[in-house]
Amino acid sequence: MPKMNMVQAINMALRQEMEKDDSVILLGEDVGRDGGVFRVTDGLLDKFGPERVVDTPLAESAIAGFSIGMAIAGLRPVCEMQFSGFSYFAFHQMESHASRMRQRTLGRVGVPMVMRAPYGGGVRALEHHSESREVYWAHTPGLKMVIPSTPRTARALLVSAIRDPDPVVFYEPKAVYRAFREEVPEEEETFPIGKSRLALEGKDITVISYGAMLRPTLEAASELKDKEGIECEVVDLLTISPLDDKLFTESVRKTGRAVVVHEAPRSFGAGAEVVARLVDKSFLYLEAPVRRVTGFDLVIPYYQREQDYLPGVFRIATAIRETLEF
Amino acid sequence: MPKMNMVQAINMALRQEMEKDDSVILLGEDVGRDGGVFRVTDGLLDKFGPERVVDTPLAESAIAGFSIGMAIAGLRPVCEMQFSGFSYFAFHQMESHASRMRQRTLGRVGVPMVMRAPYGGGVRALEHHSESREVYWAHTPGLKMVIPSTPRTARALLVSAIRDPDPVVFYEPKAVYRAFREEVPEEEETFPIGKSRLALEGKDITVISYGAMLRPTLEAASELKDKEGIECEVVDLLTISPLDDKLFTESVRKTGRAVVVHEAPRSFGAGAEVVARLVDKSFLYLEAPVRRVTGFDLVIPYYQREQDYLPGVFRIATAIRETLEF
Amino acid sequence: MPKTEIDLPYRVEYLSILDPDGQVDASLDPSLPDELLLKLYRGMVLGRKFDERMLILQRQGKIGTFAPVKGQEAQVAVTAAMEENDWLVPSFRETPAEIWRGRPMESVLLLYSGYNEGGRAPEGIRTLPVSVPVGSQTLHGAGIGYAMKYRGEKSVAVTFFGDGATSEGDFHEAMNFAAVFQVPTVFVCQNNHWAISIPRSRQTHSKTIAQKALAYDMPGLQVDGNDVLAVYQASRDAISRARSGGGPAFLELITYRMSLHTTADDPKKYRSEEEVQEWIKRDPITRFEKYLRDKDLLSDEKIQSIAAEVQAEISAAEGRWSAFVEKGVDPLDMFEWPYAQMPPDLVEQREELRRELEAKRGKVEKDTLVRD
Amino acid sequence: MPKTEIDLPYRVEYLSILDPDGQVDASLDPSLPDELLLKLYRGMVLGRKFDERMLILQRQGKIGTFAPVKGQEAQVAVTAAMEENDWLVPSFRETPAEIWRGRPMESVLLLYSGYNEGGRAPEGIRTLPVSVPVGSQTLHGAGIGYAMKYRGEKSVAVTFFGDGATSEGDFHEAMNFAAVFQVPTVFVCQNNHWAISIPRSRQTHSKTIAQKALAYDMPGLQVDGNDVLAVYQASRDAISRARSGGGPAFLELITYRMSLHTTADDPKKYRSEEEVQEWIKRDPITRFEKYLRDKDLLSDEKIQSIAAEVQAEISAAEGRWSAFVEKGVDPLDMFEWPYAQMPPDLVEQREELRRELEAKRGKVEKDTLVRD
Ligand SMILES: Cc1ncc(C[n+]2csc(CCOP(=O)(O)OP(=O)(O)O)c2C)c(N)n1
Ligand SMILES: Cc1ncc(C[n+]2csc(CCOP(=O)(O)OP(=O)(O)O)c2C)c(N)n1
Ligand SMILES: [Mg+2]
Ligand SMILES: [Mg+2]
Repeated sequence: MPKMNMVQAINMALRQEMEKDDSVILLGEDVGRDGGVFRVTDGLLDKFGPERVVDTPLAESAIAGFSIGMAIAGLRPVCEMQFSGFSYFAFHQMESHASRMRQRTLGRVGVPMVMRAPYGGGVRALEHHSESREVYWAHTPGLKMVIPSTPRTARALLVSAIRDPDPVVFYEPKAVYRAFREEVPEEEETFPIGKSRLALEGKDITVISYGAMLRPTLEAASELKDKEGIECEVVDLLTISPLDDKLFTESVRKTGRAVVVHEAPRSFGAGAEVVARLVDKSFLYLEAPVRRVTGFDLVIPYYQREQDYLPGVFRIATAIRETLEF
Repeated sequence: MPKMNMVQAINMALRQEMEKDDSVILLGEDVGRDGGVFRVTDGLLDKFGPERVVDTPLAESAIAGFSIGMAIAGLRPVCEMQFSGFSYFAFHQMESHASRMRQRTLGRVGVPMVMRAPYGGGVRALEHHSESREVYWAHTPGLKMVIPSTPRTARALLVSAIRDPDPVVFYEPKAVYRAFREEVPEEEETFPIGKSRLALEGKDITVISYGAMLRPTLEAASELKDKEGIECEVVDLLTISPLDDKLFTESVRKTGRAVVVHEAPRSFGAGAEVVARLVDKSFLYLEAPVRRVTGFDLVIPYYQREQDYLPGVFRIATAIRETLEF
Repeated sequence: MPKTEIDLPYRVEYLSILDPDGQVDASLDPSLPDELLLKLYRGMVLGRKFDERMLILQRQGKIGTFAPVKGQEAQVAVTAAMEENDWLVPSFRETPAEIWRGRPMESVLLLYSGYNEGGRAPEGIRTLPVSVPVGSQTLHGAGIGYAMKYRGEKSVAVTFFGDGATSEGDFHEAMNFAAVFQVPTVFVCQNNHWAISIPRSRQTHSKTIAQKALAYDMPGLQVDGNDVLAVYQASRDAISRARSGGGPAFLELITYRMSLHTTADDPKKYRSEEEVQEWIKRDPITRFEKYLRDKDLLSDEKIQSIAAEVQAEISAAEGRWSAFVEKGVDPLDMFEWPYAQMPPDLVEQREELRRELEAKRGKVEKDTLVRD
Repeated sequence: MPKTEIDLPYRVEYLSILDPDGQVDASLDPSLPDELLLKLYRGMVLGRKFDERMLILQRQGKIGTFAPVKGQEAQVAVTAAMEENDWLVPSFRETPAEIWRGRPMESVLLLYSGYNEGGRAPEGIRTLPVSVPVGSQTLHGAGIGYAMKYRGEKSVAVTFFGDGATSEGDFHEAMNFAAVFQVPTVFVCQNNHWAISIPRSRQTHSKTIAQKALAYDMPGLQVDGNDVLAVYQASRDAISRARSGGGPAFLELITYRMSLHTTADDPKKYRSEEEVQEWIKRDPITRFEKYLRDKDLLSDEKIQSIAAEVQAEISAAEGRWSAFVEKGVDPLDMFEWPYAQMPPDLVEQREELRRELEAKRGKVEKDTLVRD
């Protein structure tokens, strides 16, 4: 199997789906000639032409609303928000229409679109280029909210997202884009939206994470294992909404303890929902409070301080240790 | 003390603050001549003139962005979103600028604006006129998110919001607007943003709610007391963010059990944050899982089914009883 | 200070064929076939009468809030100029146009009486559901236009919106996208002079709304929107131009909202009775009636018989609506709608509501404890 | 089909005074005082040299991503036409204009080297911080204009944005609000022909950007944006008109982004070297130098001495910046910024981070366990 970084894996997913299905159209700012500011769509304009890889004017609401129209008329648009920090310009289109069209028409009109956006910190970027606000979408009924953590999951989930009959917001952890390579099969591979996966088996504590935070979580787990013999079970959510609470609530029934890790601000973040589900479904098994290891309740600071803002191996490991000591 | 409904109480708060401070400006769609579609701003145009009660063109992002400019230049704009369902057109202005300007300038430039919006179901309205999505704002660092539950709290909190140096999103439960009257003092009264209040004392269980849901919550509490001798302690959050977790976590240390009630969709809703705080701060006192009595994870249906969607006395009472029986 | 003038050969024109007194400009008369003329008349009358009926139903509490369309019935001429495979992307004041394109009246009644079932249009009709968020649907019209062009379908998307909608950023973005990609989308602004309480003059500072098209080098035309012949002519031109690859176009239909903004509105707060009276003189139906009488296509009897037919149609639709209402709906249905496949959370929540409804029924039977 | 033409007496003009070869149209020359002319020259040279320096610092890894301004230095003529009490509402490519209005260069360096301290402008300066979300700041310019008008202050708000920004709905809404309320706001579009990889021609379908002002009955003027005299003249006209109650105005400055979009960009992917070369011939600084030489205001020596002065200023700013960087910052500061008064949650979270930082220091000292 070829080894790829996440940019290449996403590029492959797009290319293969476009080859299979001529209703798949890419659109967004600089996705064509430039190949995307992260080069995710590199080469696709040359391959599929400007009707299918559409460089749009600079207007996010239009990109989303135009995609909604395309999807209604039978296409499968995959639109890009150049950074998730600018996707809020399109928020009303997604909330008012993409998420509701199926419900509004009692199933008659669906909106099979994907909105891709790089999200998250750690790349020393300017303001608005490092946020993690997946909850805005996850709390919006009718949307699906997906965040892959590795090249292979990104590829498989994106294929599933493109084929999904409902709108999917697809956040790509830009800190992972070129961070490492993973084997990704050339052959078709999908991963079901709405399912999480076990990233590491363990018996002492369950650590729930997703996106770019999966790596420091796994690193913390590995160090804790090596140095202190602590065995973490790590759940990678992959889909934020609809949330698969089966895997992690069952895991906690086994381990009795949990920590949840995300880089978004803590309050009203996805971690709260994870805790609430654990309380709902595994209450009697919980032996310690569930710690939320998260970004703080402020806008992620510029890059000199962003590593102090973002959860890192140290913060995660400390929380795990303290939860075990509780 | 005169008795007022919530519309009158808010109108009084606006009038009195405008009398005191000529930097307070109202703006929005139909807030002037028409007095607002709910008559909340009735009479204010005649009293303060069109420079201070500004009928704007139909553009929510502009209303917010214009307000941000005004606030930067020293005014205290109170802008109205005609319905919270249209406030998402302004989401990027609030997220990108109102919430960040103080942080961006390290305190040099504040944005003392209030964004008012009627929210919530129960008034047999058309699509987009009945939603409850306070989490969008609550999860946005730099904003404050306030939801009064009664005429008197609405008046006192709105005065505090107008005087607050930071941007406040102020959701008004439209189902409460004319539902009942309460004594509201003519004299100045404020209520601190960031504080919740005890709406009912009790010893058996803590019920946490806010906005329009406070009434059925109190009704359920009263019926449970009368008919079954169950004593609920009811906490009215009032400010959703920054969340005051002191009152309710302490209450649960006393009662050992909790239910949280809101009409917003359950997943990633404010209830999840309440549960997470309880787990964080009162874990050892929790004798039962915390039930979330909420709207479902779908867009609130049109009015023939909306009462089935919204939590009502029955649903709340059942959850309380079941939590006590756990 | 002398500057060079840039050559911008754009102008905005105004089209009127049938004047308020029913006098036609013979040189402009598109000479439509009698059948179409009568169909247009009938569509307008149906629009008017259904509107009146809905107002009564609303006042009786049988339906909820809706947006009356009185005075704007000439909109059917736009749909008359469309083909079946074209797309209608309406706002919320296009009931006659929607009906023209095949939306059953009972569907409208269902929507406004609080049934989500009112959003389920008959299969195969290329009409989008009512869009409440002002201006937002114009982007869908542009996107659909893109899809038609991409697929090589010779279909056009026609999107409606009000004068107020032209203040929303989405409108501007839709115009820009439509022009950049030269999609077959026709933008139809119903300038009815009011956006709730805001008059056209304070909605935007420009003399016309049509001139906004010039910002995108798109043709913009002002049309007497109460003149059904002019509306038809202008729509046909714009639609066939779009269909044959000529790109998008913009029409400003000058009309008037003779009635309430919605049934929750009280226009006395903000506009004068005189203004309304002035516009009643320009009623689109009266002048067209006169034109048709002059052409001997209408007589008192014919008018009566059309009215009676239309009333019967409305009654029949009301009957179907009542039957639906009578039968009742299942609240549990709501969980079926949001996703093509119901996610586990919703399965669980549906079960919660099912249990609740059962328990409530139990309670009601035993007449005990907690009410709702 | 004949239609009535609506009388819309609008036209878009183009203003150019100093041509690319440094030839001045004597009839248009605003004959600015020598001092101002030299100040303009110096402001442009400073802009150019600071830009060059930042590019080096960026390539050395000492600062992060920033947006070079090379080719667009004539923007200082806009700020030169402003008064101290006017408001500058910039986008992100207005470094020379910001410096003109008193922003210290070390503040710029701080911002681009990842210190939030780069956003803290000196007290009392009416310049808003850099705004990254394209187009969104234009609304703040309009709102500030409203506040000035309301307060009876004779101050004007000037907002900058790019050609790409004119596609955003916010821009349209800002123009509309400004025109409806006739606020003293001047909209300055730096049409530098590119929005990252999207050329002006595919950004919008209109022949000019200036004509978009006609959609709001606002005066719109196209200006040679590499001609510092024309930019000054046009800005002064628009600003004084706004100041005296004449309402908003729109200027399209035709210029060119000679360098990268940002330091993360590779323009070779999307534009030709020939195009860049063409525009280098229209460099705003070279032609102005020629003009000043012709006026005997500049000589080789004078040019050298200005360059040296400017370099010294830049070095001094770099020195202050290095001193700041050397001193280091406290991560705990971040909790102080979001609210005027720190809410309890942030007090708790600050305490968490404080403990973490202490524990980490402890770990590092003991060189044990878990790294970060
Ligand atoms: C985005 C948005 N903002 C506000 C509203 C509330 N609202 C409904 S209709 C309306 C006025 C619309 O005016 P116009 O576009 O002229 O259409 P008309 O009602 O005259 O047909 C307003 C403000 C809305 N539905 N959507
Ligand atoms: C709302 C928003 N969308 C996307 C971006 C990413 N982005 C930054 S600059 C830019 C192009 C801006 O072009 P233009 O307005 O012409 O200004 P210029 O960069 O040429 O100065 C884009 C797409 C952004 N900053 N904000
Ligand atoms: Mg209107
Ligand atoms: Mg540009």
